Parts: sequence; C-alpha cells; structure tokens
Amino acid sequence: MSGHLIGTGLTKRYAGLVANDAVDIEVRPGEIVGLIGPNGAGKTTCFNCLTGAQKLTSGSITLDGKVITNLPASERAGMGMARTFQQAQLFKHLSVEENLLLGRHRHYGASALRAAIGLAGGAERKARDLVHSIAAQCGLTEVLVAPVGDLPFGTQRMVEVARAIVLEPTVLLVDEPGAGMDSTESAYFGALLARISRERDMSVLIIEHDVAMILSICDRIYVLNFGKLLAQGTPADIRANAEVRAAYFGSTVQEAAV
Amino acid sequence: MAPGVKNLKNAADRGVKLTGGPLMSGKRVEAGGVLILAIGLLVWPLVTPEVAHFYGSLSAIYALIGLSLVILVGWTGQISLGHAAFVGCGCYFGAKLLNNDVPLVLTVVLIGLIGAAISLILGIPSLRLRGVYFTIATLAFGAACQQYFFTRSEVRGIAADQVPRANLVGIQTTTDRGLYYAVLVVLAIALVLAYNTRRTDVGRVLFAIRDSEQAAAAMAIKIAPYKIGLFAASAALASIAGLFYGMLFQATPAPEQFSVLQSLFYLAMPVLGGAEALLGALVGGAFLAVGQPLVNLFDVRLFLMTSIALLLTLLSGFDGVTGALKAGRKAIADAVRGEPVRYGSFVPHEEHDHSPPRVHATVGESPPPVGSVVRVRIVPGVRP
Amino acid sequence: MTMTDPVSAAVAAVTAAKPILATRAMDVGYGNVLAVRRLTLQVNPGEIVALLGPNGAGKTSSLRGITGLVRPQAGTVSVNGVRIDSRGPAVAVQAGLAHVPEGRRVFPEMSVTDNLRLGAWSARRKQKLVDSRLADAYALFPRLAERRGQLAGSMSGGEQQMLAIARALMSEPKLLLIDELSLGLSPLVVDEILARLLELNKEGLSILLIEQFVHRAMEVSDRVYVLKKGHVAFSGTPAAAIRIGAVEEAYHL
Amino acid sequence: MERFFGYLVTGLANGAIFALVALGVVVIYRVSRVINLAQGAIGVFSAFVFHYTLMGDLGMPVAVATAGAILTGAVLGAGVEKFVVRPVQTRGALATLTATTGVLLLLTELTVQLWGPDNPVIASVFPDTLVRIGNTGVTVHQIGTAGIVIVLAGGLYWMLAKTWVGVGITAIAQDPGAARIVGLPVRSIVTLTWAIGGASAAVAGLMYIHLNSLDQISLTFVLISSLVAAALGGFNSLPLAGAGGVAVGLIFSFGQGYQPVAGIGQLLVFIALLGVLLVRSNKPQLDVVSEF
Repeated sequence: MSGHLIGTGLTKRYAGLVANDAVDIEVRPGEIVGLIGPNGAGKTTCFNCLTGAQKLTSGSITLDGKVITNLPASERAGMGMARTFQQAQLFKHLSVEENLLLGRHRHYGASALRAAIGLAGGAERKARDLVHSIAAQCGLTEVLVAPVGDLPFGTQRMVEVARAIVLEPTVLLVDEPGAGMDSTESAYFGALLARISRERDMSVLIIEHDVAMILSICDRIYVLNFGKLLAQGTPADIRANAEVRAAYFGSTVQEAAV
Repeated sequence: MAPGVKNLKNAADRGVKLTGGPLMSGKRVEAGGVLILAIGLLVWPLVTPEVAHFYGSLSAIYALIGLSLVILVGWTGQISLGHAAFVGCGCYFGAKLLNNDVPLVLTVVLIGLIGAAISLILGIPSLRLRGVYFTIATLAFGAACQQYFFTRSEVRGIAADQVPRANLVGIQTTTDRGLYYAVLVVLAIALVLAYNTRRTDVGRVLFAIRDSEQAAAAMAIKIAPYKIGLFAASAALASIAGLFYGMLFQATPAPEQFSVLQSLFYLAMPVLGGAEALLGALVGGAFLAVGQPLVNLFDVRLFLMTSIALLLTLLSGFDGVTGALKAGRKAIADAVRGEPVRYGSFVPHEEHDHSPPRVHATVGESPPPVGSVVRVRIVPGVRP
Repeated sequence: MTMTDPVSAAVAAVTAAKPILATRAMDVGYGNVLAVRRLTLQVNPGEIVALLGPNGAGKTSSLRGITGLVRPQAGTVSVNGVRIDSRGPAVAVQAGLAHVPEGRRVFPEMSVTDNLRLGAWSARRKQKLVDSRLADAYALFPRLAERRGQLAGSMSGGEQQMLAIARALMSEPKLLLIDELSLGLSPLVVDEILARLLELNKEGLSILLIEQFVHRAMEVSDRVYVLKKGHVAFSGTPAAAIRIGAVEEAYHL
Repeated sequence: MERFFGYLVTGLANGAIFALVALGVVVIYRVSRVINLAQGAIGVFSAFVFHYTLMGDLGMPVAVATAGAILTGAVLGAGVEKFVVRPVQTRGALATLTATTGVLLLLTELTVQLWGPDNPVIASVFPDTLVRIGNTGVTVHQIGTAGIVIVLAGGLYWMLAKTWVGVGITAIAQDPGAARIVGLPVRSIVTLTWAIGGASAAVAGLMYIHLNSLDQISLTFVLISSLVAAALGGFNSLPLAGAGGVAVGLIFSFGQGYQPVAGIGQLLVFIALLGVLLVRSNKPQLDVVSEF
C-alpha cells in the first residue's frame, strides 16, 4: 500500500511570524487524517508546504519513503499527491467534464503530436470512461456539460474534489471542502470521501471547520494552535481533550460550563 | 439541527437539472454549419471576378495569422505584440527558399520550423517568468526585427526580392484563385490540427494554465514547456502566413509591412472574431482583409476603423463575433425553454429532508420581515 | 417575571433610543452564492456586541456588507438612522464606522505614521486635527509610538493589530468593527489590546467584534449574535447563550 | 573623446525622456495593475495638439500652449482610465492590455487623420542655442530636457512621499482592498493617477519631438524603450524604472553612434532585455502571508 506521507519538523517563518513551528505530521496508507485548529493556527500553511505551493523554512517531507522536500508542486502531483484549494481553483473556461479530464493528464498516454493529428481517440475514450464513472460516484453526472462558473458553490467544491480523485492519487489533501456547502451537503460529502478513500485505498488529509464531520470520518486528528501541534489522537481523544476546547473557545472547559 | 430550514431556502436551486432542448444538442447543428461554411469557401471563387480572389487570398492569409494569435491569446492568455515580425521572417526567408527552387511543400515545413526556432529565443527567457515580461519581450523583438534585421539587404534583398509562385502539390498558384486554394489547404490543415489539440489533453492543459497556474501544477502539469511550445506553434503558423503573403505580392514588401504597429493591428483579429473559438480567426481575418477595399471606398484609414471596432468589441463584453453568436444562441435556447438552465446540488434528491422548520415561538414588537424565520429557544427560569 | 435573557435583551434593543448601527434583512453574497441571509442586527450606543459562529457562518461577510465593501444584495444598513447601504466604504467611514479587517491589512511598506495618517483621510485638510489624533493614537498604544518610523510589514502580529486598530480610530469613529481580533496572536497580547478597547468603550465607543475565542468575546460583550450558515441562530446576552449552549451547538463541539 | 561626450549627452537627454514615460507606466501599473501601452501615443497626441492647435490655430504663446498640452495629456490619461480601462477591467489583464492597444492605434491614427503624416518641427520652451563645451556642444533644449525630467522625477517622489494624494496612491499600490476599508476614495485616486501619467507623457512627448523627428516608428520606439525600462525595474520600482530609462537611452545613443547601422539601437535594447529576463527569477507564487 502506498500513500504514506510524513512531515517532520515542518517550520515556516514569515517576516517576524512563525506560521508553523516544528510540526510533525503523518498520514499512513489508507488513513483519513483530520487537521483542525482555530483560524490562524497555521493549517493552510502546513498544507501548502506539504503540497509544494510554499517553501519550508526547515523540516523534511517524505512520500512513500522518498524525500520530496524540495520538489515543485507539479512533480509531487506526478508522484500521486493530489490536493484541493481553500478557495476552489477551477478552470473556469472549461466544462465540468473538461475539468475532470485534466486530472487524467498524468495518465493520458498520447503525445501532443498524436493528439493533434487525431490519433488520441483511444486515450481520450479511456480518460472519459474513468471520468464518467468518478463523476457518477460524486453525483456530478448531470452537470458534466455545465460551465463550472454556473454551478452552485457546494457543487463547485465537489467538482474540485472529483478532479483530484481522477488523478488517482495515493494521498489526497483536502483544504476546507465544507466551506460553501450546506450541512446536508457537507455530511454527504464526508461520507462520500470516506467511502472513496476505502474503495481506492487512498489516504486523506483533510482540513475542515465542520468539526462534526471531521469527528465522524477521521481515523486520527491533529490539532494545531499558534503553529504548534496542540494535540493528536482518535476522534474520541480529541473530543475529550480540554485543551482543544480551550483552543476553540479561549478558556477552559470549567469556565465554559459556568 | 434541522436541515429543513436550509432545504426550504434552497429548494428552488435544487433538483433542477440540465435538460438539453433541441437547440442545445448543438453537435449536429455545428457540424452542419462547418460543412456549409467549407463548401462556401470552396465554391465562391468559381463564381466571382478575378479581383475578389486577391482579397480572398489575403483573407485566408490573415486568417492564418489570426489563428496563430487565437491559439496564443485565447488558449494561453499570452499577448504577443511582435507577431508581424514572424510574418516578416516567414516572408523574407520563404522568398530565399523559393528562389533557390525548394519545393513549396518543403518550404512551408521549413519556414514553420524556422519561425518556431526563432520564437524560442525570446520565448524561453520570458515565458518562464510570470506576468507581462513576455509581452514586452515580443514588443522589443518586433522593433529589433523591423529596424535591424529586416532592413539588412541580406534579408530583404537590395530593393525587393521577387517571390516566385511555386505549385503546392499540383495546385497552380500563378493565379490569385489558385493561391487562394493553396492557402485554404494549409489553413484547413492548421484548423484541423488546432481543433484536435483543443479537444484533447494539450488544449485542456493550456486553458488550465491560463485559468490557474497553481491548480494546474496540482494536476501534475509542468507549466513552462506548454507555454513555450504553444508560442512556437503560433510563431510557426504566423511565419507560414508570411510566406504566402510574399507570394501574394510576388515581391518582398518593405519592413514597414511588418512593423510593431502592424502587430498591434493583427491583434484586432482574435479580439474582433473571438479568441476562444477557432472560427474567430476566420471571422477576424475576413474582417481585416475585406475591410481593406471597403475603407478605400469610403476614404477612411483601415487602422482607424479597426481600432474603433476593437474598442467597441472590448466594451461590449462579448468575446468577439463568435462569442456574441454563442451568447445569442444560449439566449434563444433559454427563451424557448422559458427559463435559464440551472444546475442543482450533487447530493441525491432522496436524501433531502423537506419537512418544514420547527418554529417554537416568535417574539418581538414589530412583525419580523416577511419570509424570515426566527428561531428562539425558550429556556425556563426566573430572573432574580 | 419569567422573561428570559434573550427576550429581555431583544426588548431592550427595540426600546433603546436609537441604535448606532442597524441592518434590516441584509443579504450579502458573491456571485450566485449568498453568504449572509436576511441579517437583522443592531448595535446601540456604548455597547460591545460580539458576532460569533464557526468559520463560513458569514461573520466576515456581514461586516463587509455593513461597511459596503461588498454591496448588499438586499436589505438596508443604517447608521444613526441614515441609510448607507450600497454607497461604498468611504461613506461608511464618514458616517462613523471604522473597520479593522481580518488579517490586519496594514500597508506593509509604509511607516507606522503614514499608515495612521491614512486613517484620517476625511480630515486631511485639517492638519492640526490629524496631528492631535495622531498624538492620541500614540498615547493609547505607546508601543506604536516607539516604532513610528518603522515599516508596518516588519512589525510583529500584535503590533500590526494595534496599528490596524489605531488606524481605524484615526477617523474618530462612533462604532468600531473588528474582525478576528486575536487571529494568530498570543493571549497576552490579546489581553493588552482588549484592555485598551475596554477603555475606549468606557469613553463611549461602540464596538462590533468578531472573535474566534468565544469565551473571551463573551466576557467583554454586552450582547452576542451567533451566526450559523449565514443566518442568526441566536441573539441575546452572553449568559443566556452559555446557559442554552447556543454557541457550542453552532460549533458542533 | 568628443564623440563620446556627444553621444553621452544625446543618450542622457533621450534616456531622461524614456525614464519619464517609464515612470508614468510604473505609477499607473502600481495602482491599476495595467500596462498602459497608450502612454507614448498620449504623449505624441498632446505634442501635436500643442503644435497644430494651440500654437498654430490658436496662436498661444509657447508657455501657455505647453500648459495646455500637459492638460490635454492629463485629460486623455484620465479618460482612458474611466471610459476604456475600467469598464473592461473585470474581464482580466488580457482585455485591459488589448484595450490600451486599441487606444494606442486610435490615437496614432487620429494624429494622422487630423494633421497628416508630416513630421513637424515642434517648438520648444527652450531655445536651441548651442552651449559649447570643449569641442562639442550641448543645446539648451537638451539641458532643459534633462533638467525638467530631474525636477519632475523629484516632484513625483516628493508627491508620493509627502502629500495626502501621494500617500494614498502608495497605499492603493500596496493593498487596494485595505485602502477601500480605510475609506480612501480609491476610484478617484486611480483616475487621478492616470491623469498624472498622461500629463507626464505629454511632457515627454513635447521634449522628444523637438529632439527627434516624429513618425510612427519613433513613436513605437519611445513606447518600447520606456516599457523595457519599466520591465528592468520589475514594474514596481520607480527608481529602477528611471535608471532603466536612462540606460536604454545610453545604449541606443552609443550603439547608434559607434556602429552607425540602421536599427542597431533596437537590437541592443532587445538583447539587453533578454539578458535581464534571463537573470530575473520568478518569485515563488504563494509566498505571501496567506493565513497570518
């Protein structure tokens, strides 16, 4: 099994600010791991460092035993690391189907020249078949021909996730998928993600503010606060952790109960 | 939490799925349109006088240049302000090859390769950078070509070199009509290549890079090679157009014909015709070429008319003529259906809870705004 | 009397002489997405009101709608009875609102003094007034006075937050809208800033506060609104919110 | 040696003009994120208005006509922003760049339509008297040009640093969203910035046309030189853009002087640009404070 992502001592400094301070994080094959914490805790920075969108100040990252600390984002994606963005980054000039087909880029298998002279039929058909099956799985069949800009926000987020899944990644990093989804959608989304992860042997790291969803689908959870790891453990551990509640509410549980 | 509240609000947005009316199943209509257009392009020179064939050839040549800009501007979002220089290179180098009896087919290929090779000189340093550096590099390149390279007698010839009209695999180009068909063949091949590229992986990748380089990188796409490669293809097309431009005039034109201002003028083609559809190139090319005799008639300068048309097109908000047509077709389709197409949620319908929200109590002096639902939890207790 | 806190608060709000800020059924959205639906809230003179709720609940969008950074798609916003919706942020500032945005948004390559002076744009023709406000700001935050020539981007997060607040105060607002006061700040710094804000409040400044540390926000505020998925799920006193667990429910914790 | 000195003076005088146009381009770019390709055309149009309309038709004295030409440039700059750039700005950088291209074509053609294709000798505020230095001479106009540019550049610097409007412009350049939040009238300030850019282009046009003959070629050359100058500074730094302008002027003057081949200046400028682009590196895309 693959999809084993390990970040060791991840540290990211901006002028005068420490966004991540020696964060150790591990996503084991097949696991769904949550990353939570209050606003400004450094979750997205951690995420961007793992995916290569930002450069680490220090620390190291390995994927399936290979060091990827200094690889650009596109090469990490080529190794099977897929991601979504906090602000959905869809290709707005393309239809939903074309957006999803882009996920097949690394498996496409026909050269530019062959495609230009019309010999990419086979590769194109294979890609479309896979895209259609994943779209069906994600409830997107009906909107395949739609321009992405015309979709409701929640559906746009789903398209982005589906596009990442089409990549057939071994590890998927999802940044706040619930933003823009209503509670029905986000509950449905969580269940769907868990199922897809199981069926495809894909490990998942997910940032999410909908704590209910995180608690229900994750195997393990990391909690960040002020750029440092505050806690980690199973959903039950996290739910019982007084410090975590304090991080969210700014006081201890005893005070909160008053 | 009762999801009912939410669902009531969203009920209108949901479950309305795309229904393709007869007008929307556009594949067949489109194919028919292209077929009619193709037949028209083949037949019209047979029934028109000689003088029209010159402008027909010019249209086709402009359309080639327009196509080179459509794939560059429309697909990758890069603007070249020096494309006339590639046209010039194609024209001058093409004249040399033809004068040395190189067959026209081979010349077309060689000129394409030369144009692509030249494009790498400025494409590689500038396209690996984000932002406007590429545009400015093309501008400086255009000026250097116009002022330095094209004024050399080794390039252009002493005054002007003759450009022979060679045959293109059996197509006689000695008449303007013959030349028109020759260019049309090349244009058709270029359009087919572009069409195939657009609807397969490379085309999607280019649009992806244009829309979000960050997300493209997350799709395992290496960005710079695509941008540089497409610019090379665009330069090749423009150079080939230049070759035919020389053949049309049967002599190498003065460097002013390939000036920076001319490059800006060419840019009107993707804007007027539409940069996102391949046919935009044909429309833009025809506009410029047919505009020429028309403006001569009315004694207005072509540049003036073009610049006004360009500004009006930009201000109209449509993606050129093809964009306006597309918008018009969508509006008609919506009108026929009675409402615009709307897309629903990805959540299967049966999982929705359509029960009304539970209203426990409403309080407040003035009535709440119409349609609002106020939920208040009453907590039993006594205030001290 | 068996009236409970939220109700008495609501009654108090309605009977209060004149709210500084009142929104009525305000919708705020981006494109085809509504982030805030039919928001009705008000802030009375001298009050500190907290806007609570998990991420994505629409808190920031509410502030953006109020100050006109995003034009509300429906509803009204009035300041002291005068409508300011869809008239843009410059009008909101003139009407007496000042916005401390999420993430501070100080001008990074400008000195502290220039940042502050920009806050007094509407008073730019009265040099003396600007100078006296500048002196007030430095008196309130002595740490800024020490760094008046420094570039704002090179300061620590806490100092930048002080600068953002001081910059907002330079327009002599009647109501301060603060988005995510403690974002990325250590608790000690937050305490220091909160102490200053409470002083200002005693002098009559009203405050509308978005704060992720719920309990800290509740300690200082007179009333709270809890938002959930774009609409008001609870409004009333902090004590009532705690008693019925409105906040914890909204956060799913 | 005297040739060297002569080329130096010519290069500095022309370079100062490029610098002035480049400064306008950069200031506009910083507040609007738009490269105004019409900058050079605005300068030429204003210079023609000066020569044909204000001096010729209306018979104004040079000083008054100069002021009128500068006003023309300012109005043109503001007009381009308000009626062309802003309406298309929501559609992205591509549309705005093509829109300024359209303005460039339009203004160039208008000059030809209104006043014919001649290259008039345009009057200067300064006399053309030669000041002899050693064996070479410098005209008062050349000195005046350099002087005016230095004064204007200094004035621009002072305005941006010290005046309310200038600080507002700087603030918008750094964070337009925050500027709105603070309550600055962002739209008016942006329009004003374009007016300033247009006015500086008019000054540059007046100076340039007196030194060089004007036709479409020299117009595009002014444009290209100043854009290259602005690119040298990464479109963000006023001092670098100014220095870039002077450098381009010198490259051109020395190249043309010592190697009198047509177009050698353009070639050298192109090569210099490629060199600069090769050593420039991409800034990492996301390395900004995104969350903090």
